[in-house]
Amino acid sequence: MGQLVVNGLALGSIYALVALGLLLIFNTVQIVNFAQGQLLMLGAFIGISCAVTHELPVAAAWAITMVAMALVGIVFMVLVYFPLRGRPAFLVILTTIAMGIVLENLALIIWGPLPVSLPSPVHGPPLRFAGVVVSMHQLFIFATLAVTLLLQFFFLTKTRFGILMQATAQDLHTARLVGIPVNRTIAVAFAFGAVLSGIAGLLVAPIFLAEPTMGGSLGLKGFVVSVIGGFGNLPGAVIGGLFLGLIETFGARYISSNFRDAYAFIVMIAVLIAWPRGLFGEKSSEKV
Amino acid sequence: MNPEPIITARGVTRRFGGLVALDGIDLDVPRGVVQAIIGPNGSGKTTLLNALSGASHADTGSIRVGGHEIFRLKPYRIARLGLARTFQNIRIFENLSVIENVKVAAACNSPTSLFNILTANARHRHSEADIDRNAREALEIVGLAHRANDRATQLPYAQQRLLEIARALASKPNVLLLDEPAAGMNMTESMTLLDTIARLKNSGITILLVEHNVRLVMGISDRVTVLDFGKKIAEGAPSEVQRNPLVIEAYLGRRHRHA
Amino acid sequence: MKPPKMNSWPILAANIAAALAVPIVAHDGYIIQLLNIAILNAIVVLGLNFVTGWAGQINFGQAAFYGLGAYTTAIATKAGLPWITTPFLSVIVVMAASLMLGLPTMRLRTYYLAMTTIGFGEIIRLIIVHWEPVTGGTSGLRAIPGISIFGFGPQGQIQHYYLLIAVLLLAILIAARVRHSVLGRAMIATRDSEIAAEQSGVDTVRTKLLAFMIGAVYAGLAGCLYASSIRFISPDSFSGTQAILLMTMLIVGGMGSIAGCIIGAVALTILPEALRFLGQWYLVLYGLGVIAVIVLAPGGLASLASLSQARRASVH
Amino acid sequence: MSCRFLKTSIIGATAICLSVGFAHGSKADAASCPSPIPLGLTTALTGNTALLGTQARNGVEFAVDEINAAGGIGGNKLALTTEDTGASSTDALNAMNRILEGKPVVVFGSMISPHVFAQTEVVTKSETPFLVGATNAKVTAQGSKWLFRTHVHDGQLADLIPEYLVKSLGKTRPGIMAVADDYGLGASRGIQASLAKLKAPPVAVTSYAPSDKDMSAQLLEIKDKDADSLILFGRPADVTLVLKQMNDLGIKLTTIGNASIVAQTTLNNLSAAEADGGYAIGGMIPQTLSDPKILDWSKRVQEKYKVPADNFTVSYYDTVYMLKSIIEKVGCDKSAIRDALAATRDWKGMLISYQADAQGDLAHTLGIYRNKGKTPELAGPIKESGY
Repeated sequence: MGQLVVNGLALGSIYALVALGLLLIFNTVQIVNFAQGQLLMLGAFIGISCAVTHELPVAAAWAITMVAMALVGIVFMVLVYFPLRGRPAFLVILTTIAMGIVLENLALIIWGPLPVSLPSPVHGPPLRFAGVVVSMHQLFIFATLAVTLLLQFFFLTKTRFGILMQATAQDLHTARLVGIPVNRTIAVAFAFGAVLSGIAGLLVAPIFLAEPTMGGSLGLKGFVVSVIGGFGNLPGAVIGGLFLGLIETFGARYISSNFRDAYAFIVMIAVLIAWPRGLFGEKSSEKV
Repeated sequence: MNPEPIITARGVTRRFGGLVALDGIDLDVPRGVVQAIIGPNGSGKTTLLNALSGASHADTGSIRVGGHEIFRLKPYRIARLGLARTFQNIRIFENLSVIENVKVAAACNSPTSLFNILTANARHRHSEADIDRNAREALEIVGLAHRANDRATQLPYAQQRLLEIARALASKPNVLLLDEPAAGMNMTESMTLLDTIARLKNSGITILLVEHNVRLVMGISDRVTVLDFGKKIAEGAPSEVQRNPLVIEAYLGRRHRHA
Repeated sequence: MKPPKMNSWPILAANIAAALAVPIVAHDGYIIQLLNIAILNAIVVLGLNFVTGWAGQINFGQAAFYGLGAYTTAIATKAGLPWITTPFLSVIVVMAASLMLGLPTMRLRTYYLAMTTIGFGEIIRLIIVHWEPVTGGTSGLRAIPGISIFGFGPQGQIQHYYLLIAVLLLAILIAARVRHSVLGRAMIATRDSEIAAEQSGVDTVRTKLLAFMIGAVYAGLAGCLYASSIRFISPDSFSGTQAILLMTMLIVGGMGSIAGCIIGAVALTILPEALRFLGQWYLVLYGLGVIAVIVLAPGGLASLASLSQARRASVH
Repeated sequence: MSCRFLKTSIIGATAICLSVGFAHGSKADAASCPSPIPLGLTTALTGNTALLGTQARNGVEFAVDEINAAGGIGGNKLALTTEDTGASSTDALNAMNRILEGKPVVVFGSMISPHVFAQTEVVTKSETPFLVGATNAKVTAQGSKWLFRTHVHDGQLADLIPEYLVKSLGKTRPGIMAVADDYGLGASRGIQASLAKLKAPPVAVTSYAPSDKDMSAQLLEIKDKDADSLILFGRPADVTLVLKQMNDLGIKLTTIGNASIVAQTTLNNLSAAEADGGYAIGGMIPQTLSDPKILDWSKRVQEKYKVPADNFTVSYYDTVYMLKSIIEKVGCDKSAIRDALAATRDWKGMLISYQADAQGDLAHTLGIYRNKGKTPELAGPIKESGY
């Protein structure tokens, strides 16, 4: 039971990180990026290229990956967001899905289909108490989620740039009129959103291995989390993520492992029927 | 004039977070009049219109239209009870032709079944013919009949406003809510609009008008209601309201200072 | 989405004539089989067009309805029911499923609806995969009895082709009829401005639900024909990937345009076959191509076709 | 041309079939083949089963290239057309229809059973020998006389794995964990049935989706239900995760499963502690053998395709050579080839001998493997009962 909680939370933390990356982009430009999972995969593979193929230290691999992902985020914005500004949501959804397909297949061409592992940045024997095992990497995942959450909260509410970002989300047009460097703000949002999914990828690869097709299902879980928590809601994303991780592991253990993926969706649909904008409400400016 | 008002609203209140957009508004609109709602920006005019039409419900209060309680009723039910409206930000159906825009509303009271549509039976043809006739009449009234088959987005801005009015008329309403119908129109277009409103009034439709342009309003309104900070501060004939010091202070005064 | 013009009828007639002539030119199995699948896809996409193209609701559950129709038919005919009952059974099953999904979710907005329909598709897929005794699980169902109406049924792919063309024409006719009726206008009005539609007396929830159900019925019937003409079904033909492909067909072909649905379905069924030699690169190009169409030709391929047609007309 | 002539002369073909049956073929027949000799292959090269599907391509293509480099069959080169089935059965059917347009002498199908199920009817109708590696036991039970399988199948594993676990390893309370696709679920059901017969019913039956990453819930269920062993049936990617997470959770159970447990792809991502002790029964893999010729072969395959050769690569490679020896004897008449395939007796492949049974299954020898650290060792070949 205790073990299920630990593993459920570790899995949930990954979901939460994916959702946090989605949130950063959503909060700025009100776009849900359906290629977030593929960005995660890209992060994992960039990390592997550095740490495994080129045998750089893991810390260096992390740093390079984060920088590279920031650039990827900006390229992504130029290719996907700019041409579609102000277009209906389903076109944006489809474009990001198409972008995900492109990334996944490019990765297959570049890195091949074999699963690869990435060394964890932390080492040491797992903690054991009362029969529950917590690996160092799991602790590292929890710590990363906590730090990311705090930084993101601080960034969005306490820094000038974060506030600019929120203002941009409220009303892009007005933001531009009052002299907010809108494009730069959006670029920062995409860059950070991609970096966050890159971090999630670096965290996933040591325990779950990396393969080019890994993005689809992790990305999808990130959306389920976003929906449960309410799009763009910071605590919602984290609580929703952890919640989903627990539901999946407990559902698989005590109901049936056959329908594991269904639990996420059943809970999501149930939440939406009760609260059409997620458990914690959508944080967006609804214009009547 | 029929003594019983067609719209009776009591204690209509609407909050957005901490902001009280409408604060216990009472409103009576007698049958067959043109009544204007004026007030400075953010005074709650459009919010009141939204509450009346069901677009955005009031939190508390009671609203009766033609004797029916419509508080919290879905907008389409309110529309079918004979209340139609236009929008401040134009909301035409961009992917429909001009006549089809109007037909959407013309179908308001001709329920049809999928069976009729699929078999294209006599009832279906009959009701489509009715809808077509109503829609053309409505276009005729606003003077857009010649553009019936154009795509709605091809119309110039002022004509899109007229199209919205035609659409509202096509549902054969008893009450017509116009939200800043003259916005973006030039002088000639505004004059034509006033003309149209006068004709509509003569045909027996009660008109509730939200307008920014006070001078425009004063000319055609039988009654004027003035809102400020979500409260009703004055009501009466245009000439009375114009003399009301509260109104001058709250609305005209502030406007003048702005100018 | 423009009102029908008289001059569109000759074009339609020419297309029908061309379609009927195809088997004369290409009498081989591969192409006809491919076209049969393209036609089935076109019917499903026409259904999707009601929901997404006209009523403006994202629906990634269309592949699941397609699958429900196919599985209902396969299970029923394999259990010995006469084929003639299967279209009705399929319709009943997909209507029930679409009501179950649609009733509580039709008020959801874009992303929430997208996710809900993805979830629905996934749940249906999992049920098919794990309810092995009935659905054959991941191996699918084989040797499904063919179409047979009181002992008569199409033999061979070419006869199936003509049958499917006939069904497609019926599907087009119904779509066109709905489009130019109260219901079709209400759907598009709902998509363009939900609030303005409501204030014009349109019950938008009912309209969306109807669009959703009609779309599901199209998919269900196409599924019924799929099962009994391809005669083998497995869950991977109705997966989330397939749902995305259907949505892509709609958008690339031209949302809201009946011709666009058919162009999109046929193009994206045949293109991967024609470009199979590209292997992995095909999917890269497919993704980029979709983005290019969305960005450069918002009205899809159909709008390009009508544009060039208009240009030609202005020249003459 | 001459092939078509043969096809029409039924008497001649029958004579040849008979001669093959008694292994009296003459090499002159190969000269009557078209040049080049058309062969078709459909397998998954893209989509989520691509990792598996490319093994079929690697095996077939590697053999075809070798044969062509050595001058072909009787001077006729082989012309292999490969089509991608993607990830869906509909695509698989399209791909096969397209392959059949080229009137191949023989078609190879993939190891992905739903795709083969989808294709069987059209291939049978075209009267072309259909050589597959699809592992679902029912593939050869479809009643097509044109379909042959040259890889071991789930039905064999479903019998042999429980038998070995119960009788040789002495375990009586196994838990089952299988990937929720055609491969795993089919096997899981067979294994449950065999265990019931052995009076060692499983204490827990679990599955996971092919895309699942966290297997702890299933592992903990198996542990909580006090299993003494684990039967694991999956693909290399997910079997790796299961073994890894078992080790992380400190769950120590005798683990036995399909060849994924000893696959190179799996072992590459595991530590010695994680891999150690796992048993596998399955198609024979080349890595455990000391024969330098085989090791050299698997090195060359790895160099060419960047993916280690596995049991599928071996069986598809063998299949092409088996076909070569048949064409050398009977020429290119499709029904002659079919009859020769059906009459296969003790044809020596790289690792095992092939023998046709009435259903069209040719592989009946499996390997029992055990990981010693990260190195798989062959505990010995095992034959399906009756062979």
